[in-house]
Amino acid sequence: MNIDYSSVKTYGDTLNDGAMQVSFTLPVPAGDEAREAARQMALKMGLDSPSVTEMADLGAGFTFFVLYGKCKHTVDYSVIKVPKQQQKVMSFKEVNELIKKELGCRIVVVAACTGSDAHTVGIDAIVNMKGYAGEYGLERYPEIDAYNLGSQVPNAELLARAVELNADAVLVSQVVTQKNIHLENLTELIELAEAEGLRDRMLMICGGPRISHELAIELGYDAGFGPGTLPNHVASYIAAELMRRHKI
Amino acid sequence: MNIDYSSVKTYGDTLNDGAMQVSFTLPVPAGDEAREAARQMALKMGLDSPSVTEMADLGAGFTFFVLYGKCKHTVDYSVIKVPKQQQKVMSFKEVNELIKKELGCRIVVVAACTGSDAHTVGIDAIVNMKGYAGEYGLERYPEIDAYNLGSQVPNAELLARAVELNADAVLVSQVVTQKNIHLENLTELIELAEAEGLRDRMLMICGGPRISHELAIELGYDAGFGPGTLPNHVASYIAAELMRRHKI
Amino acid sequence: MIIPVDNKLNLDPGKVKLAREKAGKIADRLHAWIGDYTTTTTERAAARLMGIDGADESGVPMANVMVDELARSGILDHGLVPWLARSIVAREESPQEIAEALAAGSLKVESIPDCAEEKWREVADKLAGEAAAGIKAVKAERDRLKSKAAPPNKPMLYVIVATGNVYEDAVQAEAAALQGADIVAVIRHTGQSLLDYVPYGPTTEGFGGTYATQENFRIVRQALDRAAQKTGRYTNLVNYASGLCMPEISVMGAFERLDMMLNDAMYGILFRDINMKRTFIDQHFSRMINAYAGIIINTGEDNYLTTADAFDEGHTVIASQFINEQLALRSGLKEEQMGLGHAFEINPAMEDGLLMEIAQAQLCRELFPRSPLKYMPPTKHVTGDIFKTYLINGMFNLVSVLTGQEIQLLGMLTEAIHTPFISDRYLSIKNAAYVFNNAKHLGEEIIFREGGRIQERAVFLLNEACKMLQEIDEISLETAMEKGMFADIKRSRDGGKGGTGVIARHKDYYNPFFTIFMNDTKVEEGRLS
Amino acid sequence: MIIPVDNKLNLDPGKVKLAREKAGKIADRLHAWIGDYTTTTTERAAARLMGIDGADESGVPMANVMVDELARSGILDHGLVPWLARSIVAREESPQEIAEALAAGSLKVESIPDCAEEKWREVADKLAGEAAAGIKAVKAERDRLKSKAAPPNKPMLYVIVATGNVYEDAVQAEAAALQGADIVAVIRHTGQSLLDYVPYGPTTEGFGGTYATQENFRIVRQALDRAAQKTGRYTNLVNYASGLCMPEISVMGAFERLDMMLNDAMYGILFRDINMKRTFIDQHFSRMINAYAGIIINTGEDNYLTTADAFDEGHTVIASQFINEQLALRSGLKEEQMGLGHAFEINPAMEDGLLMEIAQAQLCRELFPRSPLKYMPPTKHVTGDIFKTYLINGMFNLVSVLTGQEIQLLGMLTEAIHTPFISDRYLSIKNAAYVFNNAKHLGEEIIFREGGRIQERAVFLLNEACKMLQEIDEISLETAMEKGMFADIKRSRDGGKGGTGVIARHKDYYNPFFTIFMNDTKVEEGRLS
Ligand code: B12
Ligand code: B12
Ligand SMILES: Cc1ncc(COP(=O)(O)O)c(C=O)c1O
Ligand SMILES: Cc1ncc(COP(=O)(O)O)c(C=O)c1O
Repeated sequence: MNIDYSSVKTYGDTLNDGAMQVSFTLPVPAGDEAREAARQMALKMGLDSPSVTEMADLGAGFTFFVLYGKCKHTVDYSVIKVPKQQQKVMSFKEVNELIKKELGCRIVVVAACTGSDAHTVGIDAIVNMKGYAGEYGLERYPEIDAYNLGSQVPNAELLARAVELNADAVLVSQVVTQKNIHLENLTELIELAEAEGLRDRMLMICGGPRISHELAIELGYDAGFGPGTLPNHVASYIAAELMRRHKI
Repeated sequence: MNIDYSSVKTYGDTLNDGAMQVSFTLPVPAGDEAREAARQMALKMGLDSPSVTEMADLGAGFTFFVLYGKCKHTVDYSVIKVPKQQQKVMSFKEVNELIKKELGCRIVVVAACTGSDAHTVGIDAIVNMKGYAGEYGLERYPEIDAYNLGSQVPNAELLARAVELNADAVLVSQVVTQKNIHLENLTELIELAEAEGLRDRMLMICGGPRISHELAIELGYDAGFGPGTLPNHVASYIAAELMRRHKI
Repeated sequence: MIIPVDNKLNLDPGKVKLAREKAGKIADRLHAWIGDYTTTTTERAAARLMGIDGADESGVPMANVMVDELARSGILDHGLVPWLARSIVAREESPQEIAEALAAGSLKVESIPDCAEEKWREVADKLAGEAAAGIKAVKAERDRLKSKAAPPNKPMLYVIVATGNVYEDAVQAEAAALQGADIVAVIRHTGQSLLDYVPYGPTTEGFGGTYATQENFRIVRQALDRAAQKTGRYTNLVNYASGLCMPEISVMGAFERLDMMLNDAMYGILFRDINMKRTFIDQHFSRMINAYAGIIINTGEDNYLTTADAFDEGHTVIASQFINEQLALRSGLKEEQMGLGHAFEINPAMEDGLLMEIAQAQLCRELFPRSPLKYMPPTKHVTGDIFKTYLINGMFNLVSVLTGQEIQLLGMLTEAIHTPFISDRYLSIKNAAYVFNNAKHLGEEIIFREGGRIQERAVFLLNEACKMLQEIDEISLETAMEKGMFADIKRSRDGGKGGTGVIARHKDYYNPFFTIFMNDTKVEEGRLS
Repeated sequence: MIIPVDNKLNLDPGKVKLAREKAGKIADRLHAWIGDYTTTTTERAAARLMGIDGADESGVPMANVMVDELARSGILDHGLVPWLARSIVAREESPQEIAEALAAGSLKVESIPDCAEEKWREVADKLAGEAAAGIKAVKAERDRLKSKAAPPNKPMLYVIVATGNVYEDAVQAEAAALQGADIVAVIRHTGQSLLDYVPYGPTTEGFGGTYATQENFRIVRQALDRAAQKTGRYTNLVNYASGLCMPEISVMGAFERLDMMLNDAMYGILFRDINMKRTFIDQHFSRMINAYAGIIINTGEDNYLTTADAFDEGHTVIASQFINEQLALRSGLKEEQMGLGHAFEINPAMEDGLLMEIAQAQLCRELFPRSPLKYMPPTKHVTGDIFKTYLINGMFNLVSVLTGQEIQLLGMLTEAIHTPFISDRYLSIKNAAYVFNNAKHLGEEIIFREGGRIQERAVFLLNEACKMLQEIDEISLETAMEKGMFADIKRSRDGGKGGTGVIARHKDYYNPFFTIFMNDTKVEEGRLS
């Protein structure tokens, strides 16, 4: 199969067939006109030969559709560059040894789920003793002093504690993303840190189910971690990055 | 809720939020670049804030995505007109009475699944004694003489039998739609009928899972029937339409 | 609502009895002090029951104005009713007029003269009696509507709406009812549980949900009643009492014909960091109101499995259900009103996880045979792969119909992504309708192998729950929560929000509703452990 | 591949024995005449076994050229081998050279002189022995690869590819293997089953699938072997023998290390209107080849439930399986090679439909305990609602693991829409992997209530199947098919395609492969009924 990566199309079962599945609701009553409206919507999106395979009356004047079509758009995959964390992931043992041998002093980490967000499971997975998916959390690392402030912590309080503890890294978790509240909250934290002249004194790291490293960079963070992150991923990053900064 | 039907957007949980779900495969290896390519594809389709919620490595250099975004396109629902069959659906009994009283002679119907298509279940549902979903098939109608020629019948043979039997209506079923074979085959049948001067001598009716009345009209048929059709729908149409044509 | 269940799990009745006894003792230990206190929201609830409604110019609810004034003047420990009744005697005004005068500053608490206890008691009891009769009328109306409606699905289909705009909520609630939902819950605005007042009026810009306000209750109730006329079915309305205003929201629910309310002090303590004392006191009065109003409560044990591992900590759910049952009985709730919570939250990647879910669900069913269990869907382990989520939700529905659950919170396709879309609810209802029908009598046909994995797991869970109850009986529920025995969360005994709203009752404390409600809702002989 | 099963259904062993006996008699009645005939494709298969390959300039396969010539000259009733052997003796050329000479017109059938029977027999038997040894070597290679590979899933995951381009098929087959498929089938080009020859070379523009050609077999086999090196697992390759070329395609499969082949004369009769006599004769030799090559066959009973109602006609599947078993035994197939077909096709809207599916699947399992049953997914009743389809496929997977099926055709999300996309296969594998693991030992834990709906249904099905077999024993299988007793489809005894390819054998008919294959694949004592 000869794929032209500069002009990639979606794939069903034949190269460049453009196959794609879509589902949505329209606020119109079910019927032939609704089906036609769905088809027109698909055409506007650039789907050729749209075919409504399911139309369901949701009651109260709404209709749900499942639709297949052939997308005519192409993407130039060959030029895509995505910022990535560079250092390799180390194990619990490797990280601790590295810190002990190379850095020579314990790392202080302060973590919280801030704003109105009350979801602690994600940040606990990274920080608490117990850890996640069989990987110990940062609290268990002999070479890391980790402080987990819990959830619904105001951004200002997190920063205050970081200063107090002379933190090397601040970890912030954001799980609720409705109306982009996570973006607002993460931006607030960075701006606060900058205003207080703290931004360069510590690594600022965010995480959550809708966070990517790329997004984190965009928001002004040093790194971002998404779904499936394990404590040692974060520990590896922190240790290696601190070494880099300290030019070790 | 005040819906502007001249500019309808897709709906998640708030009017005009444009919410939409999409899934597709790209012929690129899974990774951050693939995710970005998927996002770009969505942007091209007019989805704002696209969010990849699932990325799966399909092996062999393919990646599958589930994605949500906010579609910015609108559709003018207020001007949509879809051709429809007009007459109301009658019951088995009503149809037979109507034919007996008003038409005064039995209706002859010839049916087949033509071309290379071997799917008989759909046409059998309409024509055979047993019928479908509790509705008797046309063979059971005392006022209809129905002939079911089965599947993989060449179009020419179907027409020849229709002439031989002096059919009032020809029923053709098309289930396989790969590479639009159904469109090709249905067009061939109509063209054949026209070439032989038969087109106006009988009702030409098609049906199948991807057939709509609208499509049928477009292809030059008198009527089209899609999923969920019951025998009495077809019988009602045939009886009423023949009456209309005979100006009863 | 009694579902006949055989002893499919080979449980030791002695163990079950033991668990109940220990839970009874744990509940008694709480009730040994609960009656010594009142709280600000308890008194505000009394105000609402007496007919006080509305808010002042700056949006402070009248009930708060009044209770704050009484607290300020140091007589709240007598309860709100005595002062209110005396004001009525003195001023010959309605409760609302008195509250407004207080809010306007034209009336001072201290200006009300004392009067013979008999006299104000008579006024108080009369007004309370009328309020209670009003609630009974609402209950009767519910009974009437339900009796003429088609029977609900079994298990009942429960969906949530969470748009943040009550008018949008109403549309979506109506659509859900038309789609076949038996129960619709309107999710609350994030953080409402920590407000020490109940907002007033309709909400149009909520975040993560819509405020629980009396007006919002009314708007959605009407939408559902409208749908009922089209469907011939009754759609139950749910909202949340848990938080800092448990009794007040229960009063609102009683007035506006809510049918179910989430009502769980332990949830508030663990997941909202609410002060223990405060919320156990609140819960008691709040559940009495629910009991009287014929409202089914939902407890929050399911939440434990979002922070703790569902396989490792399954027994904590069972232990908590026993405790919640005993507490609820002590507030006059019938078992038929106890929607004890549990959940399908075992990691779907676990080998034989489904067997473990069956064991837990069947165990709940057999331990609480008269209670309409509230079964929560998979949430924590579902992902953005919506197809897989849909499938896991189907397995959840299967376990539910197999084990005879009653209140089935439907899993949402987009659980891992965003609050539900209108189509997510539709798809979830279709999912459940298919599974419930296609596997309708599966529970009757299937027996578990003796000593097999399913029975073994259930027996293990019961044993562990017994041990845990024994330990809690020794150390007290408060200490257990200090030690993090539930949900892997530790809460200090005196910490948490709302502690200042707790007031030791004066010996002359009076609240006629306690008597009225408790007299009405006698718990059946032999049920209290 | 023996799955231990208890008697969970309370079946009457007498009835099972009766069904088997009747099926044996039905098979015997067919075999009373099958041996009297040969067919064009049987002889072409012999040609292929003797090493004849390729096609002439106009694309007619050499095997056809040769058989057509022999037929023309009226000596095909002796079989192809005698003439070929005599030609070899006379011309000292290879079979291929002789075929090519015939095709080129440089050799005439009649020009080959007779020779002593001993002489040509020796040549024939030697060549046949070498061919057989070649097949054995392929079989040994399969055994070797399988023995060093990780064990397959249980049930095994079976997916199809159907792009119409063998190179695209190969990519998709490889991807499927990497995703975890145990079995990959390449769907055939529409209508190939009605071609009276096997196309030659690679297909790049097939419609609805890719032709079964030897080259295509090779290309996909290589792709799967490549994948196996990455996964450490063995992926089985499947293609279709049924149709007008059953034995020839079986030969190709034997040469190219196919692992399973759909092989069912009754399918051809009912669904492709193939002449009965022709295809039963073809099937016999074809299955002998499969047996010898260690290939598992798949039968087509599942298809009956697409034209007939799965609930009403469930027993016809059982009856047909008994017949197919007896026929297969008579062609030397072991029970371990019989992928008897059945399907999950009951209307999902049916109350307790899932219970009925469990009953049918468990019944198949208990009746044919050594056979790797081929379980087909829901197809007919699934719709364009892909979410629901995914869910129903999950229930199908659940029934499969619950009842210990072995060959699990995975249901596709888009079954009602189009042939599978690459992502559809992936999602189907994930679906099955989740269900099989999460419910791994469910079958061991669950017992069916005595006399309950599930047992009752199974007993009913067995009784009805017995009655049907009794009737067929009286009227013959051909008459049964004339009466439409299977799949609601009627086929006339002498109608259908390919009847002219049937030739009564001369008393001197000779085909060494019959002996070689049958000697090798002795059926175990007591298995034949
Ligand atoms: C558990 C849960 C709860 C629990 C929370 C308990 C607790 N103490 O955390 C309870 C039941 C209390 C709850 C309540 C609510 N929830 Co909630 N909840 C969830 C749920 C089911 C799982 C979240 C979770 O624990 N995931 C498991 C963890 C391990 O994954 P994770 O958070 O992604 O973390 C990983 C990575 O992202 C990363 N990571 C995360 N943070 C960080 C930080 C750093 C620094 C790093 C390096 C890495 C990192 O590492 C982790 C391990 O790999 C999700 C749905 C879902 N399936 O995702 C809904 C969900 C998040 N909740 C939601 C909502 C709306 C609420 C409520 C607001 C509802 C309401 N109105 O009542 C409330 C209020 C909460 C509030 N104020 O924030 C929505 C959010 C919608 C949105 N996208 O905005 C979701 C998506 C459900 C839904 N579909 O509606 N919830
Ligand atoms: C049953 C079935 C078969 C059976 C057919 C048995 C038979 N004798 O009919 C068998 C197993 C033999 C079969 C074989 C094949 N099938 Co097939 N089959 C199906 C299946 C599962 C169901 C179709 C069906 O019976 N539906 C039920 C009937 C009642 O619905 P219906 O046809 O829509 O009919 C209703 C209406 O449309 C309408 N109607 C239909 N016709 C007409 C005509 C008139 C005049 C009117 C008024 C109304 C009307 O009324 C009916 C009642 O409401 C579908 C998948 C699916 N779920 O749809 C695949 C499907 C149609 N098959 C498919 C394919 C590819 C094949 C094969 C080509 C595969 C192969 N390469 O081997 C073969 C060959 C068949 C051929 N040459 O055509 C594809 C078609 C893909 C596409 N969109 O092009 C499908 C969609 C499966 C898939 N996803 O791959 N198939
Ligand atoms: C028992 C109980 N009460 C209340 C809530 C909701 O509380 P809040 O509005 O604080 O999120 C829940 C959440 O699921 C609950 O389980
Ligand atoms: C036994 C059997 N053989 C063959 C086939 C395929 O045959 P065809 O290529 O004729 O569609 C099937 C189809 O499912 C089958 O079940």
